Amino acid sequence: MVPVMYYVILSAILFIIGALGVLIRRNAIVVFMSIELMLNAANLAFVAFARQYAATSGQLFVFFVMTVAAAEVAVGLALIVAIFKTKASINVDQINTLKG
Amino acid sequence: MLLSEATNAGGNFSLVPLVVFFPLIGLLLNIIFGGRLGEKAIGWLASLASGLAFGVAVLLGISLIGSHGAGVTVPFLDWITIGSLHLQWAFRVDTLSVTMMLVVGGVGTLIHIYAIGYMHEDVRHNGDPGRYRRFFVFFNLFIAAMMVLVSADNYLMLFVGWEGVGLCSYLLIGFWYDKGKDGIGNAIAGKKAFITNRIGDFGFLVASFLMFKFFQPLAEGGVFSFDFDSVAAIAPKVASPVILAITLFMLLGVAGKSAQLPLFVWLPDAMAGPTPVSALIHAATMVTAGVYLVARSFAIYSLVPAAQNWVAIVGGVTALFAATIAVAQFDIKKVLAYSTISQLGFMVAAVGMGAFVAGMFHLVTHAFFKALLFLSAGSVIQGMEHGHHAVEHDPLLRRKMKQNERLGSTHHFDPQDMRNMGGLRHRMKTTYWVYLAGALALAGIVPWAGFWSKDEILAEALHLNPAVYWLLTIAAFFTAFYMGRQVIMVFFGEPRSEPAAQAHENPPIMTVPLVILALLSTFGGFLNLPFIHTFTHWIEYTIHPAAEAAEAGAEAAAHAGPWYMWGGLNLIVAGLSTLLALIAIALAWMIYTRRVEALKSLPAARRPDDPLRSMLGPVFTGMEHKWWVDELYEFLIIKPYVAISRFLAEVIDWKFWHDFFHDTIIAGGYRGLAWIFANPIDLGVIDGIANGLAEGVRGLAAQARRIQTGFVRNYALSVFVGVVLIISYLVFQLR
Amino acid sequence: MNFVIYPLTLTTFFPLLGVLIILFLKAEHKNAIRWVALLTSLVTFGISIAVLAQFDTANPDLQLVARAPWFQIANWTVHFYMAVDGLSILLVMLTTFLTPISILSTWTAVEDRVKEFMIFFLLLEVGMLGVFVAQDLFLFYVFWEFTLVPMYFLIGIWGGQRRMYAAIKFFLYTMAGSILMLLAILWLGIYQGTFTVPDLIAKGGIPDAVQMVLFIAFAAAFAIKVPMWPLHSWLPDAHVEAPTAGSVILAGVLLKMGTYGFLRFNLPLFPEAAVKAAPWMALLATIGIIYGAAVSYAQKDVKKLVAYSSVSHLGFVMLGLFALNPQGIAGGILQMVNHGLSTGALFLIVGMIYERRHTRDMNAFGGLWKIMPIYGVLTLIVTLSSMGLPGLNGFVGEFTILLGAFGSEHISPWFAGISAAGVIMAAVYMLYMFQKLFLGPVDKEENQALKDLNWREIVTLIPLLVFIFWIGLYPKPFFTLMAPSVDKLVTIIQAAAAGLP
Amino acid sequence: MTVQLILFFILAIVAVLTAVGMLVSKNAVYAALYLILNFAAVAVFYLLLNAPFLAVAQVTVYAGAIMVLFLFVIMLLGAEKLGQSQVQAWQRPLAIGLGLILAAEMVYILVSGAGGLVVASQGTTINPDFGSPANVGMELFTKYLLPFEVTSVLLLVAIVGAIVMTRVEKK
Repeated sequence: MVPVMYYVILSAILFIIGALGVLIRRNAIVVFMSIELMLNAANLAFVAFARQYAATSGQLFVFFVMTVAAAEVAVGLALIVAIFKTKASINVDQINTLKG
Repeated sequence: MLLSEATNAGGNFSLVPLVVFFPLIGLLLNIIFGGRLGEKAIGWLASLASGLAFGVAVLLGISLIGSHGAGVTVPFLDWITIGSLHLQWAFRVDTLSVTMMLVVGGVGTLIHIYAIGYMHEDVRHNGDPGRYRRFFVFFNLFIAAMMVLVSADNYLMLFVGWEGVGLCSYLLIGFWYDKGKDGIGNAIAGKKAFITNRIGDFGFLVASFLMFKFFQPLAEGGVFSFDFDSVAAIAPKVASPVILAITLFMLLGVAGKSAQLPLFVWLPDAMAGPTPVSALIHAATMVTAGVYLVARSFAIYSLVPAAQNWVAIVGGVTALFAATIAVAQFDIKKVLAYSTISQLGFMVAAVGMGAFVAGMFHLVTHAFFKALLFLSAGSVIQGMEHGHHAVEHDPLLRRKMKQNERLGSTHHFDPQDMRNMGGLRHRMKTTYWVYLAGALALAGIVPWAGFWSKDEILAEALHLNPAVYWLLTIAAFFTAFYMGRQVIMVFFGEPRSEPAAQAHENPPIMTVPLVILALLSTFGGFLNLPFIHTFTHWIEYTIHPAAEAAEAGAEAAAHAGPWYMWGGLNLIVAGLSTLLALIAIALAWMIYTRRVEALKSLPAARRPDDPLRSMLGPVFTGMEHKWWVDELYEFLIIKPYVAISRFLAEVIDWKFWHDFFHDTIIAGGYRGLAWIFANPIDLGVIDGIANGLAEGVRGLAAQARRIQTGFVRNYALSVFVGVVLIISYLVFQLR
Repeated sequence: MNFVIYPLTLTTFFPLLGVLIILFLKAEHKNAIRWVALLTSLVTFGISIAVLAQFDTANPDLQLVARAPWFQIANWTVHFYMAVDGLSILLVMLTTFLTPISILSTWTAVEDRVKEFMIFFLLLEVGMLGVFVAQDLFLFYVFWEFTLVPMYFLIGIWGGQRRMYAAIKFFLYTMAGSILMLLAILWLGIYQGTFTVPDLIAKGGIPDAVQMVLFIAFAAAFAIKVPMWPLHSWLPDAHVEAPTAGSVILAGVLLKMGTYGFLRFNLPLFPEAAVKAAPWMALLATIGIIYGAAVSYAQKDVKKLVAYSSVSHLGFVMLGLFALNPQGIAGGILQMVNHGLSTGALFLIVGMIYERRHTRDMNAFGGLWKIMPIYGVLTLIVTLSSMGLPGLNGFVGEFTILLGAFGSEHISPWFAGISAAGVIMAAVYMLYMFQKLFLGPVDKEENQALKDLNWREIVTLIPLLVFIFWIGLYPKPFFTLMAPSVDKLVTIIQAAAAGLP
Repeated sequence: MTVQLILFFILAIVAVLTAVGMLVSKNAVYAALYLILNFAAVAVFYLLLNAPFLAVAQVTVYAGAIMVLFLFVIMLLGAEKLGQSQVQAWQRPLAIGLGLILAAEMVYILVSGAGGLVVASQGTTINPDFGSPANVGMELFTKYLLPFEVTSVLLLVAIVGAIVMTRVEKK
């Protein structure tokens, strides 16, 4: 039996790597993938705790997170495609239309 | 037998609403179908409606005889009921009201029939045949309103009829509303009649308010209904100053409706209406409503001798005053109009003195002979118009007329001016004879109707109020004089104008009613012969309490009086008045035949149009101008009223209140205040603060804006920094 | 809503249905819009007849109650409270009766922005009905102010030359009075703890001095609306500039809101103050009667003449109300209806000739009777009704008012006596108007070819004439409707008067 | 050291390494492939944690569907590599520093058990069928029926949104 603590630490490490990916990478697609990684990290923690407390709800939450992730990917990628069409680039450093 | 008679009588009494409804149905039929009916049908329909009303009145009269004069009240419908006020549409059937119904219905029907012929010509002379139907609608409306007036059981329903007849009078005076002086003269005459009547109505209204205020608390059950019986019953319990006030205010109403001083001015102008109107409304029926009202109110008038005095004096003075004016009029209808005012003065004086029967008697006979006079005057006028018409269409005669034109520059021929007439007795024989009958009746020559009734008034006056007796006697003298003058000017001598020479008699539809009226004028006096006193007994069924009080002396005298009392007839009075009348007629004959002959020698320019003018000088001018009463009223009332209302409307209300106060003071002041707030205060102080604040914020914002790089990663980083910081805080916190 | 239980709510808000339908119609479909508006108002009238059928004439209290708490501010509950009694039922009927007639009168007169016109008109009906059925001061105030808005636009958009001036003056004038009333309403709510009228009457016990202040505050709003002399200055402007239908409703109903306010609020809520103020109110009313009549006579514009005659007529109403006895108050209520009918009809008549000649100067006319006989006859009847000819409606109202005022214990009979002279003056200006328009020769070329009334115009006038005759000849049903409520009101006042020194 | 523990450590190393690989690989395609590996490792963790249904879902939805979509988009846009245009060079070190601080904090919290976050070393005993598809399905269609239905709407909205955004505007 693996202590749940190990899973939580792993989840944290993965989450931080994902966050760094969001902050460091300039490729919008990779930024997206990093977000997916962060979601996975969270999912892992959910499942671990579900196992710990024998609560099915934790697993169901993961299920819902997956759906949300799927929806997010669909919309997000569509956005990236649309942006690429107008800007011919997916470098987030070249997109600053929101500049005040 | 008795029972069946009673029920039969009761059944007849309940017919009384029909006296109102028959004319109403007639006018409605004429309004709805009149457009499709011919002229004759319209006229006969209207006459039939009026005739049926007369028939009902006759039935009622017979029933009254059957019930020995006991009157009844026939309730019809509730009218106004609020708290202690309970007004009904209820009809009064007693000898007084039925007398009036008979007069209104009878004379009214005759005049309707006459009008079928008269209006046929009239609407053509005036060039608007479309008005024929309207005339008969108004005429029927008048009969209906007059019937409401005389059959009412309470003061307010009477008032409905009272104003209703006023309305018809207004409409019919203004019947030729596009004729008269400046095209508007007739309309103005109508308005004058209505408004003058309204002044009288004001008196009537105030009298009814007083009645309600003081009678209602004493009424049975606290509910007051204005009906004649309860007023008569309560009146003795009310303080006499109140009764005096009520009667005097009512007198104002009487003066308005019956054209007494000071409100008589409308009646002469009312002659602008077609002649049948003058006959029916302004001679026979409507104007006698005031007399009827006083007779109706005998119970309250008998309580206050002071009021009776006032009424009698008003009547007496009016009688004399109007008689003087009648002497100097040239319009054939104006003479009759002033004569009517004068005769109404006789009646008012009579009922004022308490001689209700005499007053009512004179009312009835006057209705006959004055209607007759007016209608035959109408016949004369129409004869003249025929003549004028003939002249217009004959160039030869036309030239002749121009040469003979006595009155010089009158471009418009006036068929009513007696100066244009003369010698008509040959050309219009029937009219001449009936006119003569009417004139003799009016002048009070035995045995024509006027003699009996006028004499009765004079006899009563001598007994009750000698001052009024003398006024009336002198008035009677004038009456005979101006009637003599009129008959001579119209029918005797030579024709003074070409139309008069060409005039011709009217068709039978006009002359037959004239003949009937002439017979009534001749024999109507026999209603109340000495010893028999049919009419007195008839009326006394209704006015008995007062009549007993007032005529006790006369009655006693009739049976056991001195030698000159002959069956209730005062021979001295009768003799004196007849003598005066004969003298007056003789005088008129002297002046208007002999004197005119004598004046013929003068050149036309200096020849006076009336021999009296040279004899009386300024007095004649005064009489001719109606003693300038119209001008006086114009100066005293109308001009100030117009000026005041202009002043109020234009200066006070508009210039001051609307323009100055509201627009300048309020709106302008507000605008000024707003300017002060807007410019120095708002721009200077408040804007300064606000703008300064805005500048500062803008500077700060310019700095802050630089944080917004637009790069997503920067934003994400700041979120991340926040996360780290929060967790750091948690770490330190949790330790 | 269950109609059997809440017929008043349905009556009041039914015109909104018409508004909704009109909103969905295209502005170009003018006739469709007109028909929808007309039918809506006719159905509203039908519903109000059903209300009348359910009305119990023997009951002096409020009936057909629709009452529910609306909202709460601190401790005070504002109720949605609608009900009628004898004081208001006739005015509700008058409103629903005059609205379709007014709409019919605009058929050809309003060609511009028909859609908006009809919407405002129906909204106005909602507001007016609300004023007459609201029994909660707050609700009443809401409706009271609400009526201003559609009327403001009716005058301001479809009015004559100086319409903006008139509209703004109308709005501001009325608003100014309302503010004082609002303060008084708040005072009542705070110190009496309720806004509903019956509760306020039942509670009573307002100190005399305060009562007088509240009385004046309410009176300010109502007197401007009536309008009582000398606060009448907005009236001629508003009337002259308003479109015909607006004038009809303004004279027929909106002015009655003022007199109704006195009747519903000032008299029962502040009876002691009412008794004390009665002579002063009667004085103003009497001045108004005489002044209005005199000023009318000097007008050249027909519409202005009729407008000033309203000042005179409503003076009669006020005189009747402050006679504080059954005859006066019942007469006053009936006279409100009468004035609505005859002045409404007069404005319609003026509108008809204005539509033909585009002038209202009386000197431009003359002899119209010859050219337009039907028009002449109908006008004559209305004129006579307005000047109080017995047998027509005006007389019944004026007579009972004057009778009441003369017999009143609270005001001097002199007021009634002098006011009775107003009857003479009414004849003067009314006959003058009639003569100027209809009598005399036809001396103006433009008038020769005028067309007589068409069927639609006759139909707009006939219903009014029916009631003019009905009330004049048999007013009993009308008095029966109001009698118990009037008696109740008089009892309240007499109890208060008995308590005064 | 149980077998499970050994397996955990091996998988943990794989997971961390693939995550780092995704972070550092220049080519987006490589990054995607690393991520697939990572997801697969996580799927195995799910199996270890008695969540077979989720494990399968992880493989089909994430590794299968979503990552294929990523690869597809990368290929479609031809954007696997980006030029060297470091606009904000200061961002990278700052981010790495912050990441390390965060990691340290987490470790500190978890290890010290600060704030009562006590993670029991031993799990509670569980049913043999815990996490079975049947069990999860029962839960999903009874207790979480409404959220489940809402997710369907969410997906529909996402589909519509995606279509609208990528749709070619017709002139």
